[in-house]
Amino acid sequence: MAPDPHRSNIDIAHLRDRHRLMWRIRALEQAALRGLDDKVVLGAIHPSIGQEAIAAGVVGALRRDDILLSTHRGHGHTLAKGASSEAMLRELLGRVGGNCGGKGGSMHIADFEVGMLGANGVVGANIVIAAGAAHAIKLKREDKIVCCIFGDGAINRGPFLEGLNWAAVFNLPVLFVCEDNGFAATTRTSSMTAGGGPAVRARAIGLQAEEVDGNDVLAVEDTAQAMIAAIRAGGGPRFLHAKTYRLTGHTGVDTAPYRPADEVAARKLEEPILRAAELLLGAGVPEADIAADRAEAEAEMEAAYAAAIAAPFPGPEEAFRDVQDVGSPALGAF
Amino acid sequence: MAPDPHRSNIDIAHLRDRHRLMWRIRALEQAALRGLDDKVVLGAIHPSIGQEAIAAGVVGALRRDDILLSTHRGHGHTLAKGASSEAMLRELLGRVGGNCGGKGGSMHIADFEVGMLGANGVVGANIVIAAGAAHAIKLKREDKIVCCIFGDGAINRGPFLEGLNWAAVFNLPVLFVCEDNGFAATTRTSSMTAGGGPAVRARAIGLQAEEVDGNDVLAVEDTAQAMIAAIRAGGGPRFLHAKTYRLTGHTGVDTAPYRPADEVAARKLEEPILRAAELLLGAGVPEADIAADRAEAEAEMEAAYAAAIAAPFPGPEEAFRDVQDVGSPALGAF
Amino acid sequence: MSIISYMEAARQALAEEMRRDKLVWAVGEDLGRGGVFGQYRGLVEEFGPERISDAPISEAAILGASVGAAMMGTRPVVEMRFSDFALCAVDELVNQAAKARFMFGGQTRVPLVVREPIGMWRSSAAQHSQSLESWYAHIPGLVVACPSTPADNKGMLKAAIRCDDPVVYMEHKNLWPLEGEVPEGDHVVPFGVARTVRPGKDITIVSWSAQVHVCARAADVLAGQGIEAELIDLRTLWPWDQQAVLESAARTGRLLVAHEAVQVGGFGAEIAAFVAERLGIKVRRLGAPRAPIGYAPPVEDAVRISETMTVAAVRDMLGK
Amino acid sequence: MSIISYMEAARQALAEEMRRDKLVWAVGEDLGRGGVFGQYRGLVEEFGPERISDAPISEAAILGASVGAAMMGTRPVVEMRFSDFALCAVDELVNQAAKARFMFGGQTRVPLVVREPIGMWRSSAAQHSQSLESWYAHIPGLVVACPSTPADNKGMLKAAIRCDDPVVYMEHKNLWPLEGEVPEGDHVVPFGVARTVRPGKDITIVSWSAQVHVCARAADVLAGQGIEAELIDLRTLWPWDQQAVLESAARTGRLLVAHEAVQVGGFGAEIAAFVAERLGIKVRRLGAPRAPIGYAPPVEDAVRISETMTVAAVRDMLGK
Ligand SMILES: Cc1ncc(C[n+]2csc(CCOP(=O)(O)OP(=O)(O)O)c2C)c(N)n1
Ligand SMILES: Cc1ncc(C[n+]2csc(CCOP(=O)(O)OP(=O)(O)O)c2C)c(N)n1
Ligand SMILES: [Mg+2]
Ligand SMILES: [Mg+2]
Repeated sequence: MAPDPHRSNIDIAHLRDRHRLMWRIRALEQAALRGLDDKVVLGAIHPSIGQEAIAAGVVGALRRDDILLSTHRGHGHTLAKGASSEAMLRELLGRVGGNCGGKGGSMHIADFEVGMLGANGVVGANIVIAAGAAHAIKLKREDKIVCCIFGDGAINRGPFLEGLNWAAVFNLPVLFVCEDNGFAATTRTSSMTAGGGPAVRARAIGLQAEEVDGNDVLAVEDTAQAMIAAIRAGGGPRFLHAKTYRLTGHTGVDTAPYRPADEVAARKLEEPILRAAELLLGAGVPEADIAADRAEAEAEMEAAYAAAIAAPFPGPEEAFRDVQDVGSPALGAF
Repeated sequence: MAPDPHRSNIDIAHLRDRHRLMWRIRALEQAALRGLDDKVVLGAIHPSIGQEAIAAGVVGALRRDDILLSTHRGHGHTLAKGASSEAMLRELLGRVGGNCGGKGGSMHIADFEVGMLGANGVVGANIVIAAGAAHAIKLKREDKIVCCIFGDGAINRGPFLEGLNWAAVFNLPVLFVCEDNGFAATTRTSSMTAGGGPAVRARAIGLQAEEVDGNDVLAVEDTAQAMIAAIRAGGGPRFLHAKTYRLTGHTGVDTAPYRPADEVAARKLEEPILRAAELLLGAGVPEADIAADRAEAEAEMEAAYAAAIAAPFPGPEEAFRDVQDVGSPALGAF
Repeated sequence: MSIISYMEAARQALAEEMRRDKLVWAVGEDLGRGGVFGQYRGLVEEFGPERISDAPISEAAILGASVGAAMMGTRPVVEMRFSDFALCAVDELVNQAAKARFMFGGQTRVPLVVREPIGMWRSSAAQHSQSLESWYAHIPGLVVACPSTPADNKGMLKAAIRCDDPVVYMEHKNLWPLEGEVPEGDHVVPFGVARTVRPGKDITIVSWSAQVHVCARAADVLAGQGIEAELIDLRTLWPWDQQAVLESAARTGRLLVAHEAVQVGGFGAEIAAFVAERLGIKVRRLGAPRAPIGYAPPVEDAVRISETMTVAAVRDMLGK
Repeated sequence: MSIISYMEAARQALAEEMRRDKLVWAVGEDLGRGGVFGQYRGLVEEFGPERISDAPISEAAILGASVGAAMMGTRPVVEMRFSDFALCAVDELVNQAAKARFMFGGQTRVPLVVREPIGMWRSSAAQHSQSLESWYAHIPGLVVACPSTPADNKGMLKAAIRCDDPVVYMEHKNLWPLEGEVPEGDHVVPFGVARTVRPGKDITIVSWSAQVHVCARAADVLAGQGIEAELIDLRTLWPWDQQAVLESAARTGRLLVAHEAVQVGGFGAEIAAFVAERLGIKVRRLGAPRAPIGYAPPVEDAVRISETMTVAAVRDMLGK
C-alpha cells in the first residue's frame, strides 16, 4: 500500500518511535509463540500479530497515569502501556518476576504500576470494569482517563450495552476501543452480528463514535488523541472503532483453516508495520534504520525470553497468597 | 383529548371490543388491588392501570396460536391473550385452579394453553427466552410468531442487546414491544438511559423499529398488525416502542411520592380507556353502552374474585410436584 | 444502647462509614428514593446523588463497575435488591471481583460490599426468595456475611465496608423490621467470630440469618422439655468460626445445623462434614428440601424449616 | 465394544441422538468449525448449520434462547465452552431453566442440556479452570452429570439429551483424549446409578469426573500396601446414588470423598454429611483448598488433589 499522500507533514521521529514499538510488540509475541513450540509457555496465547497499530496508536495517545484495560489478546496493549518485556515473558512462562508473579499468565496479564488493569479471560467483562474505573476517577475528581480495548466479538455480550450506557449516563472519562479483526475465534463476526456495527451501536447508546483504519498507526493515534482530549475536558465517553486483521490463528495453536489463504495473503500486504515502514521509507528514512528497529526489538525479546526461561517457578505457597485477607487459606483457615 | 380526526373510518365494533377488553384488564387489576387491601393477595402486584391499550392493541394483532411473553407487569397481557380471569385471580391469591396452581403468583403468571409463556420476575429475562421461542418456531417451520413485551427499564440490561441481536442474526419471527411508561420502579428511566431510546437502539442492532402512541389502542393495533404481517412473511424481527404512563405506583403498595401530582393528573386525561370511550362517543355509541362495558367487566371480576377467595389453597405436597423428574423431591430423593 | 430496627441499624452503619471515609459510596437501583426496602432512606439528602447513586437496571454493570471502582481505590457498597438478581452478575462477582487480587498476583484489591437480601418474604415465589449463601462460601476470594440481629447488622456492615476483600453481605428480608439493642459508638463486629445465642450442654445447634430466631424459639421449647440446647449464630459463613463450633460440639456431643437454604449442597453440609470429620459425633442438618419456593402460603411453608421440625430433630438426636 | 476417546464418545452420542430425534439441535460459539475442543467436528456437515448452530458471544442469549426453544418443544444442546463462561448466564440457568416448570405449575418443561466443561487444563488459570458442580447440585430443578469415562460420556450424554429436565453436563477438559471401551449400539447410562470402579472392604472412596482416575491410581497404590479401597464413581451429583454409597460405606465403615473442586462448600460436604448423619462412621473429604487456580504449574499443582494425598488420607483414616 502506498504511503498516504495526505501525510506529507508527518512527524518522522514520532512515526519511527511507533514503528519501533510495533516491532517490540511483534517480537514479544514471536518469542511467546516460540515459547509454545519450546513447551515453556503452557497456557493459551492469543497473538495480536497484524494488529499492533491499535496498541501503538491508542496507547500512544494516553498519559502514563491513564488507565488501560484489555482483553485476552492483550500483550501489545500491555507492552505499549509500559510494562517490561521481561516481566511479561516471565508471566507467560509462569515464572517468578512475572507481572502477576506467574499466577495469571497471558490472559490475566496486568501491570498496575503503569496503569494497566488487566487483560481478561472473559470476553467483554472489562467493559463494565472500565466504566467503573472511570467512575472512581470521576468520584475522586482526578483528570485521568480510562481506555478499554475489546474485540469485535465482545459487542454481542450484555456488558457492552450495560457498560456503554453506564459510562454515558454518568458522563465518565472513558475511551472504548473496539479492535475489530473480523473474527471471534473461528467465526467471522459479521455472521453473528446484526446491524450497523460497533460504532452505530455505540451512537445509539449516546456515545460519540468514530471509525478508523486500525492498520494506520498515525490515524489511530490522531483519532484517539482528539477523542481523549475531549474526554479529558469532561466531554464524557467516546467510542473508537478500529478495523484491522488478525494475521495468525485465534491462538498460538490455531492454524485457522477456516479462512482462505489468499485472504490472509492479501491482508498481509496491508499490515501496519509494513505500512509504517513504507511511510518512513517514503519520507527518506534509510532502510537500514528500519531494519535496525526490528533487529533491536528482536534482540530485546530474545534476551527477555532467555531471562524468563532461566527464572524459577513460583513455589506452591503462592497458591495461597493474595487470595484474601479474611479467611485466607494462607492463614490455615481451610 | 379530542377524537383523532383521521379516524373517521374506524371499525366501531372492533373498537368497542378493545374497549371492553381494556375494561376487563382494569377491573381485573382493581380486584387484585382490592385483594391486597383484603390481605388475600400476599405477593407483590404490579398494576398496569393506564397502560391497557398496549395489551389490548398488541395482543389484538396476534393469533391465538401465537406466543406471548411478558413481564412482572403482565396481568393485562395475559388476560388479553385469552387467559381466564378467574384462573388469574386464583393465581394471584395462590389458590387451586390458578393458572400455575398457585405456585407462581403475579410475577410468574402464565397460560401455556393460550400461548402465554409467562411473566417473569427478572427484568429483561424474557427477551432472550422469547428469541429462543421464535428460534424453535423457525426450526420447526411453523408460521407462528412470538411477541415479547418488556418495560423501558429493561433496555439497559444485557439480554436486550443479546436477545435482539440473536433474533436479527437468525432472522426470527419475533415482535419485541417496549412498553415505555417512563419509570423503572421509582426511577425515571430517562435519568438512567443514554442515547436515543429503545427504537434507536433496536435499529442499531439491525431491527426495523417504530414508535407508537401507546395510549391509542387502535394505533398500537394497526402498527403491530403491519409489523406482524411482515414478520410472519419471513421478514425477521421487528421492534415496537409504545409510549404510555403508569397511573399507579410501581406496586400495589407504592404511593409514588416521587412524582408530582399534577404530572399524574395531566396524564390521567390521556389514559387509553378514556380515549377509546371518547372515540366511541364521537362515533355515536350511546353513553349507556360504554358504561355497560365497564359494568360488565367489573361484574366479571367481582365474580372471579369471589370464586378465587372461595377456592382452597394448594396442599403442601405441591411444594414437591413439578420440580423435576430425575431426582425429584417428590420421589423422596432429598 | 438504643433499640433500633435491623434496617435502621444498616442505614446507620452505612451513614457512619460514609462520614468516616469519603471513598465509601453506594450504588444501586432506586437508592435515591431510599432503596426498595427503605434501607437507604434519607441518605441521598446527606451525601448527594454521587455517593448514593442511582443505577440503571444493569446488574452486570452495577457489580462490574464496582469492581473497577474498587480497584481504583474507592469502596463501593453495591445494592443488588434481591440476591436472586445478583445472578445477573455472577461473572462480575465470581470471575472478576473474587479473583482479581489473586490472578494479578496481589497487584490490586477489590474492597466492595455486595448487599444481597436473601430469604423467603411474604409470597415472593421462586425468583425472589432464594438463599444461596453456600455458593459464595465455595468461592475463594469472597467473604460471606449473614447478620441475624440489628446489632450485628450494624457492626457487620461496618466491618464489611472496612474489609479489603469483596464481601457478599446477605441481609434477610424478613428481618428488616426486627428491633433490638444496638451498642452506641463505633460498633464493629469482627468477621469469623460466632455468637453464642444461648448456652447449653445437651446439643449444639448452629444457624445463621433469620433461621437463628427460629432455632432460638425451638431452644425455648426444648428447655421446657428439659433439653438444654446451645445455640450458635455463625454470623459469617466465610470465614466461619470453626473453633467455636468444634469446642461446643465436642462438649455437647451432638451437632445440628439448621438453615433456610436448600439442604442439598447447603452450607450445613460443610459444617456437618467438618465436625463429623474431626469429632466423629452425631451430626444432622436441617435445610430446605430441594425444591423451588412457591407462591401460595402452604406451598411456601412446606419448604420452611420450622421450630417444630427443629425441636423434633433435636429430640430424635437425643433418642427422646 | 470399540475403543474411542471421551471426546469422540460425546460426538457420537450427539450425532446418534440428532439422527434419532429431529428436535435435538446444538448451539454455541464456533460449533460450525467443530467447537473449541473439536467435540462437534464433522457434525455441521451432516446436520447443517441450523441444527449445529453457531452463536454470537452471548452466553446469556445462548442459554436464555435455549430455555425458550426448549419450552417450545425442541431439545437444545447448549455449548458453554468452559464452565467458567456459564457464569455469564446464571440467571438464565438458575432463575429461568431450573424454575420454569415449577413456577408455571407444571405447564412446561425445559429439556435442555448445558455442556459446561470443567476442571484444570494445562495452565488455564483462574477463569478457565473452575469446577462448580456443587453449585448446580444445590439448585432444585437441575440435574448434574459429571462423566469420567468414554463409555459414560456416550451413555450419559444420550441420557441427558433424552431427559425432560434441564441437565448441567460437565465434561472434564483433561479427559477429552482419554480412550476407553464403549459398548456398541444404543448405550444409555441411567442417571443416579453409581459405578463401582473397584470393589474393596477397607474403605469407601467416592469421586467423580477426572478425579476418579486419580483415585483409581491411589487405590492401586493402596492395594500394594494391603489396603483394599472400594472406589465408587458417582457419575451424577443430582440425583446421586445414595443407596450405593450408604451400602458401601456401611460395609467398609469408612468414607472418603475426593473431588477437584474447592473443598469448602464442595459436593463432598453433602456426601460426607449425609453419610455421617446416617451411619455415624468416619468420614473425610479431600477437596481443593479455598484458593483460585493459578497459572504457573507449581501454583496450579498446589491445589490439585493428588494420588499421594489420597493415599495418605486413606492410611490416616485406617490409623496406618
Ligand atoms: C464470555 C466468553 N465467551 C467465550 C469466550 C471464549 N473466547 C475467547 S476469545 C473469543 C473470541 C473473541 O473475539 P473478539 O472479541 O473479536 O476478540 P479477538 O479474539 O478477535 O481479539 C472467544 C469466543 C470467552 N473467553 N469469554
Ligand atoms: C434484573 C432485575 N433487576 C431488578 C429488578 C427489580 N425490579 C422489578 S420491576 C423493576 C422496574 C422495571 O422497570 P421497567 O422495565 O420499565 O418495567 P415497568 O415496571 O415500568 O413495567 C425493577 C427494577 C428485577 N425484577 N430484575
Ligand atoms: Mg475479533
Ligand atoms: Mg417502565
